[in-house]
Amino acid sequence: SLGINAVAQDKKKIAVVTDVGGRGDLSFNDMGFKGADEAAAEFGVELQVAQPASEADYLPNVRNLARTGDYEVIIGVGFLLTDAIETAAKQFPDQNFALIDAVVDQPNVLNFVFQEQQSSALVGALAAMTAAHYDYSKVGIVLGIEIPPLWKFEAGYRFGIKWGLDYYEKVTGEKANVDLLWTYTGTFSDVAKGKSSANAQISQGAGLVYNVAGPLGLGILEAVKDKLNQQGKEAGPPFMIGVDANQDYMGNGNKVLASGMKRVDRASYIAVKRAVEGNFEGGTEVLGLDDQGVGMSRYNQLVDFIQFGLKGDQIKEEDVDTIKDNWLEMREEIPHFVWTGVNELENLIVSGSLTPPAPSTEEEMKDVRKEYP
Amino acid sequence: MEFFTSFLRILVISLNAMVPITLAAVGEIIGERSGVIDIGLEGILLISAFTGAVSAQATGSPYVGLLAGIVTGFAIGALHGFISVYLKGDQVISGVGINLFGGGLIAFGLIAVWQTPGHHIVPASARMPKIDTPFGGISYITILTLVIVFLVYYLVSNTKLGLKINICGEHPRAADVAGINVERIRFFATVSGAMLAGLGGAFMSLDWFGVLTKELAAGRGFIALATVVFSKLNPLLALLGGFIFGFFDSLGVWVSSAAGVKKYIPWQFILMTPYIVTLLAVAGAIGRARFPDKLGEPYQRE
Amino acid sequence: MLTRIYEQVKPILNSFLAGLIGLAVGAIIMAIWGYAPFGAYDALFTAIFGSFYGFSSTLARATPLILTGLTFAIGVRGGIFNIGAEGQVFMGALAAISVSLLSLPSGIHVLVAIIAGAMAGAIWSLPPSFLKITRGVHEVISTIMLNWVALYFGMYAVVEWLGDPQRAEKSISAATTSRLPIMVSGTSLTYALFVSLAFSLLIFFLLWRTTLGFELRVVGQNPAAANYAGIKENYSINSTFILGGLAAGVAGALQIIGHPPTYALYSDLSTVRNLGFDGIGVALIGRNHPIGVIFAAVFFAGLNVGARTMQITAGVPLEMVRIIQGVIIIALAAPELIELSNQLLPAVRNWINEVKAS
Amino acid sequence: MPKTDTAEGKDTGRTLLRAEGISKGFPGVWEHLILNEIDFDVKEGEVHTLLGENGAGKTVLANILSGFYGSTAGKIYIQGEEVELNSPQDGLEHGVGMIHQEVMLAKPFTVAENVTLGTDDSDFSYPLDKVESRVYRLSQKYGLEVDPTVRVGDLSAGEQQRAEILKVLYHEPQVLILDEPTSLLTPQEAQQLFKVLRGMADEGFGIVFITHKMEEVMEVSDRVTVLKLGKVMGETDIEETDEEELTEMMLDEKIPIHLERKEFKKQSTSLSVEDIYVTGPRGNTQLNGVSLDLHEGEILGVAGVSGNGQSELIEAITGLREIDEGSLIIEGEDMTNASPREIQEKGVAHMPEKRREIGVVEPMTVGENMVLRDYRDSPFSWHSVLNRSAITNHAEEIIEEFDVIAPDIWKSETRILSGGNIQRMILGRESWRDPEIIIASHPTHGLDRRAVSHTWELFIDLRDSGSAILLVSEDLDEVISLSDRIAVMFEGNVVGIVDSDEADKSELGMIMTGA
Ligand SMILES: Nc1ncnc2c1ncn2[C@@H]1O[C@H](COP(=O)(O)OP(=O)(O)OP(=O)(O)O)[C@@H](O)[C@H]1O
Ligand SMILES: Nc1ncnc2c1ncn2[C@@H]1O[C@H](COP(=O)(O)OP(=O)(O)OP(=O)(O)O)[C@@H](O)[C@H]1O
Ligand SMILES: [Mg+2]
Ligand SMILES: [Mg+2]
Repeated sequence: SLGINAVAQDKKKIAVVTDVGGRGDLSFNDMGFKGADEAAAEFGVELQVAQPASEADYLPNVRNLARTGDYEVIIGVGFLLTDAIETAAKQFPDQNFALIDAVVDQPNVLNFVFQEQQSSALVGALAAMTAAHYDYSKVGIVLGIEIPPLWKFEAGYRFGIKWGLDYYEKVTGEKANVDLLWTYTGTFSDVAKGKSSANAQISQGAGLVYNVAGPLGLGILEAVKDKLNQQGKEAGPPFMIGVDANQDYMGNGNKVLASGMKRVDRASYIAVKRAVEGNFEGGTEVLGLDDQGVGMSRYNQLVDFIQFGLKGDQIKEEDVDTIKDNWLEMREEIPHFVWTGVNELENLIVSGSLTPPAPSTEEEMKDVRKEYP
Repeated sequence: MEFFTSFLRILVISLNAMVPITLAAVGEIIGERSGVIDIGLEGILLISAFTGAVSAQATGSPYVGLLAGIVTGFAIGALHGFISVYLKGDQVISGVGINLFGGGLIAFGLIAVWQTPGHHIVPASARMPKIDTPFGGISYITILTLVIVFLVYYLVSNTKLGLKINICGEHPRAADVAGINVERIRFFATVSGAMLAGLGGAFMSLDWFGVLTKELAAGRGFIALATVVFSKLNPLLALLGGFIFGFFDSLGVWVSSAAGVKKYIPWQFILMTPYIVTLLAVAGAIGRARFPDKLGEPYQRE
Repeated sequence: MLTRIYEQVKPILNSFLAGLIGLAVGAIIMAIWGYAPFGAYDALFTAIFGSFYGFSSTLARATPLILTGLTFAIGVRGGIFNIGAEGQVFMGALAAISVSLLSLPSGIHVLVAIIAGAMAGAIWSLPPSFLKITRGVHEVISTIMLNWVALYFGMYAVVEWLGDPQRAEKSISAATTSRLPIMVSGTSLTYALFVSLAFSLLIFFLLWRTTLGFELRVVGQNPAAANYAGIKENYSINSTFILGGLAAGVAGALQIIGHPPTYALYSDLSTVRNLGFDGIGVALIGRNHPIGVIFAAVFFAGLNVGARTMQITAGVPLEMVRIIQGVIIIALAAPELIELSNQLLPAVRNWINEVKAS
Repeated sequence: MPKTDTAEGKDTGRTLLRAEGISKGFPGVWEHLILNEIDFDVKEGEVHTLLGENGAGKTVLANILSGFYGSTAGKIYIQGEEVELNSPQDGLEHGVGMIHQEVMLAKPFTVAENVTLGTDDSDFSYPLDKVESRVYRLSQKYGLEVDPTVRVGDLSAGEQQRAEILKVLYHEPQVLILDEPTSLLTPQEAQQLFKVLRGMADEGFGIVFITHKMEEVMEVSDRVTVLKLGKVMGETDIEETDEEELTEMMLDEKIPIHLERKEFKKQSTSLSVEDIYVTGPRGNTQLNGVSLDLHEGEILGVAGVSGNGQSELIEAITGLREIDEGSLIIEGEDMTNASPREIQEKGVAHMPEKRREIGVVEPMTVGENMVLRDYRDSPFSWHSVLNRSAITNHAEEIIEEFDVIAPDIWKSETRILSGGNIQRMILGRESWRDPEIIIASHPTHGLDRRAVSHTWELFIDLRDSGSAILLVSEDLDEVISLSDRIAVMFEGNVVGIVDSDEADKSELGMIMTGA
């Protein structure tokens, strides 16, 4: 036995198991935690977080929690936990599990997958039009390690850029030449690589850089700040584009133009809610633009995530108003038609008349790269 | 022209990338010249990045943070020096332990202090200002590093103290009979070397990245060790080595960002280049390094 | 007589004392940040020794560490500071996955996978060996650099060559015929453990019962004497590298074919990362002896395994154990810890008395 | 500088340094004392020689007097005042300087740099030119010719020695201790050194001169103290004693040298060295066209002042050193630059001079060291697997036959064996096969009398049964009593070969010094 829980528990418990990126990545894992945390507060349950030090800890972490039988639901944040959840789900058929970003076909596992290509398409279109507006010749994307979930981001972004440029031409009558710079850094942890990649992209003419590498965004933001410093400016362009969470508040609110959000927090909230209310069932939920599972960041989420930033000690209370003002001002600067365009693209996708590519194999990804260079 | 400005930009990036490696390597050179090897550089970089960030944030002053990094280097250097110089312990083992300890402490500290297991952004008020150039910001620490390199070079090749350090590594008995306190010199060299590594660590969190992550050092401490071998214990060559590595590291990322290149060379292979170039440089140009005769051996009079 | 016994058990006492120092420093650090050290250690040790499940997990974790510990230990015996296990493990793992593409009967498939891993590890140990022998390039440089090259190469191979068509965050999983079965159901302990143990014994035999091992140790201890004894130094250096590479390669293979649930490499190679570096610590705690390495690996792994529970029950971040492991190794560096403490203790006692008196 | 009050005369000189009841033991290792209640003093203007065999404790005493070692018991007085010397620095500050047996100069640095090291200028000033000119002036004054701007590694042994003396003189000591300063010098250099020492004594220095060579004692001393196994055997003015008395004090007993041997008849040549040239690490010639033949059933002694190429010759013959020119023929086969293993396989045994450094692997067990060069062969290994019981038997035999004192074959590290026991072990290991050829370097160095005669008998037996033995030794008595012929080396060459029946010590000495 684990030699714990000798005391009778009056409070129900839930658990979040993160992947090796761990909490504090300001995106994926933090979002999983955020949703569970909010749900825990709302439903009066106790939240336990288990972090791994390495891949070898995934299964043991899940198993250790499941063995106690104390948890209403155990949420695995990230596809890296797929096999761990699957194995544990078979071993503990009475335990509820939720899995984010991957699918395990077990009756006691509720899976959540996201249509990241959709949100990426939106920020891609935004990036392309903004770049064209400010006369930049490039937009950039910095990615972590080359894995299929990242392909969806990359593909959606490429698709969005193309759509955005077409739209720009339609509205302004000018043909804009905006090319894509893309970098796989091979890491989700070496912030320096985020910075040097973004530095390289900005120097080569990129006006916006999309962060698809979790914490490397911190490095990207640094590169943006460096460039702004040089130009003696406070606010972008160049801009960073955030990912997963709403990262708009970072950099004082005027350096991250928007974030391609992926609401992992909603997924974990849903999982907890169902487990606590007793209507938990295995299956797969696909979250997309239509149900706000993904999307481009807007003002109300900014406010929400400022709280998150405060909690994580990333920003100070006294800066909150400045951040909000800066953010509004930053967005005002962008011509109205750009936002209209993004909204139009969103409607097209939601209605199903446009489908950004979501490659799942190397081959498919190659085709996407060919089609949207 | 385009090429030229790109080049200058890469250069500016490389100047940052060079700093922690060079500082750690030059510090190590002082220690190794005196006969003490410290392979715990990675650990020192990590711990001082952490203590530097904590102190800078607590006081709101990056300078206090840098000082804290240096003091951390001092403390760890003193521990390592005490074990290897006074207790005549095994220098390699101690260094390995320091690396492990450092990796644990920063990860633990992130959670303990900021409740974030992954990463912490150092607030702007606690970060070092930069010198702006059209090609990117240059850190004051970069300039300080250059100064330190030349000072250390001067120290080891042109001063009495340098001579003492060298002879303690080469022939400690000779130093001893000449009336030099071998243990004190070795301890001093170890500690001051570790202080430089400490500065390098604080530089990473307070200046270069402005961020603390548990893998912040990302192997730079080990690269510094390789640079020491590359340099044959010459601080100027260590600077060159640190720069070469920083340059190819930055260039690799740069090139892999350029459109088109990836069609021909996968990014993974581009990212290998700094390591391969360093290896080839050592194998082709540098060859066998000569270390002080008594490097790694504790000195015992009787 | 008593003194002789004392001399015999002194290394063990020293290691034990180092362990205590590690735990004490860990406790202090925990206390500083407001964690409860005793609760943490209670959870830690109950998790390691309190149950069959816990101990099985420990052995599972120890399995690859034994081998990477051996790589470093063999290096020390042969006079090489070989920190290349990290990269060699990657290569071994890749090779073991590659042979999953073949279809073979199960027993043979396992064997083929292990051999392929071993070969790959050994091959990756050749460049440092070659560079050292021909160009005098210090192995610290070459192994560090090649670790990185192997890392990026592995990332490439996992995506481009060995990618799982359904789940490209990882490579294809080892073919079921090439997997080592689970030994204790409900745990991750597989028969891989026996491969590790057998390999340790093999290395023990090789080092102390064969002429090759004899030569290797002579060269490691005293190259000049080796030359006098007619031993070919370069041959021996090369053997040292290769043996170490074999061990690390097998570790990589076992981490694929004997490591549930995934039996595959993630594309960031997290399945196998840090095993090589942890092996250095394991070797040092095990005093670079193949049998010592086994116990050290179990100890090292035990701390890691216990930490998982400590995190959940005592709320102490699991990184705490790295701190403890680090302090233990630092303490091991100080020779004659026991004697040192004997000398220090009276001093401390005197000091306390003085303080009291004043 | 010491006072040069020549009027006072040396016998009435003030006592500069006095040691009373000095005892010394080393922690852990030693149950007996290395020095036992030693009294010793040195006066202004005299050369006081410390005489004793290897291991008598001369160096340890000197180290204590100079502050390098601490003593377990005893007191040291300088100029009548009791002092505590905790470091060489203390010694120098009280005017005691020591020239050590091993070279205490860092080779990659110049003479002046080595000297500067000990001066108390600030750590950052670097008054090299000042030091250089001062060293130069000192060298002129005492006739110690050395260029202060040259790297120590590029100096000859004699020059290094002079540099050492200058380094110490720089501190203006009153007492100068020289530990076997002549061992690396050519006779001429030694003569020159004696002149310098006498001159310095006349100037008022107190000089402690350490040696185990009788001729030197008679030549240079005013007073002599004889040490044996850590005890003072006697102290006397040189005028009141003679060589014979001193020898008796120094040694246990007179060694009877009557070795029965078969008559030597020239048989086939086992080994021949033809016009060999060997270059040292800095391009200096170390062997300069050496030729010699070694025959079956012969002991060929090689005599010479150390540093004249004996070590290099042995290393060239055993494959440990590259031969630039010339050839090495073993049993009729050209073995020039063959590997040590190939040479060993031709039946050449080697008892090396540096026994701890290359003769054994100290951290390995006694058993393993017993087969260090034989482990490849049956019965010690079979298809690459070591046969422990065969090795155990073999080791036990050698231990038995050669009186090796070793606690345990498989548990004891060889490092804990005493020097003499290590040598016995090597003798046993290298001789058990009755090898065709034996290359022996200082085989009895550090052995006690009984072991010496045992070794000598062994060598004669081996010779009588047909082995060819090349014997290098500094001990002329040994060379003369064992050898059939004696080759004398000087400056990297064989300058003469004498039949041992016709050889006498003084004649050999003449040849050794190039006369
Ligand atoms: N540091 C030490 N630790 C242990 N034993 C030592 C140490 N130094 C010397 N000895 C031992 O003390 C004894 C006296 O040694 P010492 O060097 O004084 O001899 P010596 O008279 O100078 O002989 P030699 O003529 O060979 O120089 C020897 O048995 C030696 O092995
Ligand atoms: N490091 C050690 N640990 C344990 N015992 C040791 C160690 N070094 C020496 N001894 C033991 O101490 C004793 C004295 O050694 P030492 O070298 O002085 O012998 P010795 O008197 O010089 O004899 P020999 O004439 O054979 O050289 C020996 O019995 C040796 O085994
Ligand atoms: Mg001596
Ligand atoms: Mg002896």
